[in-house]
Amino acid sequence: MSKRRSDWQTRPQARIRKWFQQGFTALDDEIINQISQQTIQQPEVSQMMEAQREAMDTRRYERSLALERLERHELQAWVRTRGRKAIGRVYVALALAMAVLMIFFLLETVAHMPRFGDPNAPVTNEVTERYITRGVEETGAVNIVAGMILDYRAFDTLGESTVLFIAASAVLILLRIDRRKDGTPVQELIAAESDDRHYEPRADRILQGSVMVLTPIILLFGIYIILNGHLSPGGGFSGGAIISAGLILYLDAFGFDKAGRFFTYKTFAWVSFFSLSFYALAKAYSFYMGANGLPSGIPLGTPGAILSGGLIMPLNIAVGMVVSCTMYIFYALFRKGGL
Amino acid sequence: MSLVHNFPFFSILLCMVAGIFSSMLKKEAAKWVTLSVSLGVLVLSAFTLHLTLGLDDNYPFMMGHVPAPWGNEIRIGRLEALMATGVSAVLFLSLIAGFYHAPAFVSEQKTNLYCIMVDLALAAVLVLIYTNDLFTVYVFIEIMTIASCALVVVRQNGHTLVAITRYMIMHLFGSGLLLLGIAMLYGITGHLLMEPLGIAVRQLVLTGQYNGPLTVVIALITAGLAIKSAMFPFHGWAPDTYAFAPPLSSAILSGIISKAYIFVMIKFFYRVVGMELIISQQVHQFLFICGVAGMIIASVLAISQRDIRRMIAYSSVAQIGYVYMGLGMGNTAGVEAAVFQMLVHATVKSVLFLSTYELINVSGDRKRFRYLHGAGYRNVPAGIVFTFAAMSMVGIPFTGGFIVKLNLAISGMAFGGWVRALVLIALAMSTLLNAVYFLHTVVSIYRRPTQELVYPAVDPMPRYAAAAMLASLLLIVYLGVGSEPILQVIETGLKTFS
Amino acid sequence: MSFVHIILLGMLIVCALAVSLTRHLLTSLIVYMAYSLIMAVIWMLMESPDLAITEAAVGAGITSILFFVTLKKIRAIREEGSHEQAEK
Amino acid sequence: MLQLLYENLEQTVAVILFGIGFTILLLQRNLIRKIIGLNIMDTAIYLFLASMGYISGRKAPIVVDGVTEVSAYINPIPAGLVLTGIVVSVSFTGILLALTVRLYRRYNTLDIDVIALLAKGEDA
Repeated sequence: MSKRRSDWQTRPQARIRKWFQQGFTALDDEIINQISQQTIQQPEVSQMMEAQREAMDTRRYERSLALERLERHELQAWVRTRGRKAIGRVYVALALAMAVLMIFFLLETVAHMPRFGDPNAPVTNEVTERYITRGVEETGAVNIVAGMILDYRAFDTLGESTVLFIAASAVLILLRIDRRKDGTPVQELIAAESDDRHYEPRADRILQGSVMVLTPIILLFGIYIILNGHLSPGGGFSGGAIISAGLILYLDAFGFDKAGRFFTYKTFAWVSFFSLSFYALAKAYSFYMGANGLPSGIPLGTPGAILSGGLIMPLNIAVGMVVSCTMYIFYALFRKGGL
Repeated sequence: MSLVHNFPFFSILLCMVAGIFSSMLKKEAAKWVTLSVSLGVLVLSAFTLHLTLGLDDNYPFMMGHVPAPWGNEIRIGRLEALMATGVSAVLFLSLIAGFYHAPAFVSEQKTNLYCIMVDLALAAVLVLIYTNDLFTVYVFIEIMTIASCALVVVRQNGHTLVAITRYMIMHLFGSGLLLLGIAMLYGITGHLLMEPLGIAVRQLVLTGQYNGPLTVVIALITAGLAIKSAMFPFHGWAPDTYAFAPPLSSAILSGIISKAYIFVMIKFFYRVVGMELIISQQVHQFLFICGVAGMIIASVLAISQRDIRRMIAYSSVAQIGYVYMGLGMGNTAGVEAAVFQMLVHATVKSVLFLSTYELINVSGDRKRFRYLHGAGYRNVPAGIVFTFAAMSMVGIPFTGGFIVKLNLAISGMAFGGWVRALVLIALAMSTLLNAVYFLHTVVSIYRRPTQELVYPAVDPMPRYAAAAMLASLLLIVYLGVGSEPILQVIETGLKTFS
Repeated sequence: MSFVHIILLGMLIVCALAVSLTRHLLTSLIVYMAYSLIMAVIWMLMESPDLAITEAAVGAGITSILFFVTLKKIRAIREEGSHEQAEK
Repeated sequence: MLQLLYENLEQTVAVILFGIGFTILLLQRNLIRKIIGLNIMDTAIYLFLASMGYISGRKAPIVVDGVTEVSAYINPIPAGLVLTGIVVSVSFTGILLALTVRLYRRYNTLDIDVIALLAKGEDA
């Protein structure tokens, strides 16, 4: 640990040069050799069995066990022999042939598709006509795309927000490190945090100064795009992504301690919970009313004004919050497995 | 429109909202919510089934305030209601039988995340069963893919991680093909809803316009769905995923989720392109060949496995082969048998995975056959359930599997020549192979255990879990004895499909 | 179809090929980022500003950030291993 | 055929990109490159889909000055569909990268073949 820190502080140029020269190619080559060399030098397994669960989680142990078995099955020998290369070549040839064949068939199809930019193509039909000619009066949104995805085809968009939510949950399952019941962190979390501290940049005047200027502008721009989603290009998804980019920039410059003051795991959970349930319930209301032929009673406002479009603006805000929280938590989970 | 007409929509909404709420709940509460959601969906679907049995045709439900070619809609008929009822019943029983061993594979703080996945997977399955829009199909297939990935990966050992990486790569490739197909279909027709699409496609066939792209579209969408439902040559991801996932997840994945893809495919064939075009383009023969090959080759592979879970996973691939064989015959009787097989397989396979877990558990968590000796005595209910489920797989009379084989054979007899011969040979061979590996397993779980092996004492399975498994057993027997009304519902339901 | 349009489409193919042919992982990530930006410009030319904004923010922005943080994490794990070796 | 392909240049390029992405997906053993390949495949499909909606000489579907003529705007539907698709693909990228981190932490390599071999040696 200490060695790494001194390395970082004393010889940054050397580190950067090494990084540029070697890059990540080493990952590609001769990996088996590397791993086996590392594993031979691993410490004794029995010393690490303090708490059994944590020890089982330790990858060193798993890796050494795996390698022992590998040697026993002589798989490693097989890896080194030509068998793998021969199979690899056949596989490569087959895959290339398949890809070429597929491209050929698809190109053949493309040649018979409707012409690009043709105003009489089959896609220009009564559906498009109604969206364009009556979209503004039916949805109240000047941006027809926003009106289409949040009103005519809102069910897809509900599904899409659910995709984001479920993806965030899946990444939480994969990367979040569990706490103990009494709140004390497990060993893995401590390791991840110290690890993260090493790779987080030091307090950097230039970076922090520019972030202080940039973050508010980025956040404002994101909010502008969300709020104007029904009037101009953009909407919840792009605006949310921009906001999350601003948050990530702030996190990178100031670290988890400062960012944790306004954004914790609880913030994520509550914000995404509220916006998604608002979204689902609002849409459920309008679906129910629509399907049963009842008037929804939501005023559409004058098209073009900021307060128009019925439910579209609140929905855009909800989507924006879900997207920004999801993207931010992706980043935080990748860095240290939690907020 | 009465309140009951809204029930399918309510069931979808219930699952989605429960999934969102589960993110804020504690472990036990989330479990209870998931259980009650599956029960609620079961009740709602049963009411819908009752309603649709009284209607002559299916009815649309607008998802929004504009009608079909412009807005989104779901379409409810008796076949859809039957599938939804079956799926939610199977899920409910599996959850009761399988939830109690959740602590063994998912940590306490992640239990509510697991419940989110179950809820949203059910929501996606329901949407795929009911929906009438191809792009909605794509979006919810993606939800289902993510949900099943997370269901598997709650147990994070090397095997599940590798299996799920393979799973994701294959499934994303499948989604890519599916989306490309949908994009092309949109490009040549200008519609996304199934009814207008069907009309437009028939128009194209009549005028002879864009027929080349249409063939490619059918090929792309069929291939995408076939990859996702583990049809035989594309089954590469399936055995490892099913074998190494937690038992409850395997039950959900192989029992319920893989059926939704096939249901979408049947819907696509009937409602969008029409079965006549499928037959004239020879797509059904491809499915038929793949189904037959899968039935035999996957069974042979199952025999060669030493791990009981992998054996069951391979048998799952073989059973999907039955579905594709029925679908590939192209006549109504064949498709009917295929749909019935989907119901039977959902019930049997989920209970098979869960009872296998119990047998492994009483044998000291060892999966090889020689350690399983005597497991049927150590856990009596699981042994009985496993034996009966295996009998249904083989196709003993009075079980669902028998009716499936009978119907497949009858619909095969309608053909002459090589199709009839192939159907009969495939059924006979597959029955024989099934008998070989399932009887071998049943014999080995009732064999006297070897002396030197010591089996650790484990907590007995809770009573409610045993009761749920026995209830699934009753369902299997019901499918075998009282199959006539169900087959009738399927037959009349398929007529309203096109 | 304008000349710029054709050049951009050509560059897309070049970028896609470069992703798999470059030696360094970091390089291919940066090439992929360029690919996304070109895609955003193409969508702007195809009169779909909604898509252009989203692709620039999500495809070129967030996706690339996720890729970079993954690479950083992987480097962290790798260096941890090599330092343990050195300390022993 | 070449003339026809040139007229549909957008779609031609999309199909070629789809093939390239597919090849990267199959042939690259490095997990991160595989994920990039998937992303390329997805964006290729979106390009294909979006090119359906373009009509030469018309403007983006944002109503200006109350003009609601069909002949004034391009088709808004593909844009909406692609918007949905982009978000789906970024979710998948996140999950796959999380899987990659997990696998790397366990096996110290990004090569999927080596990982599969190492996993085979583990106890089931």
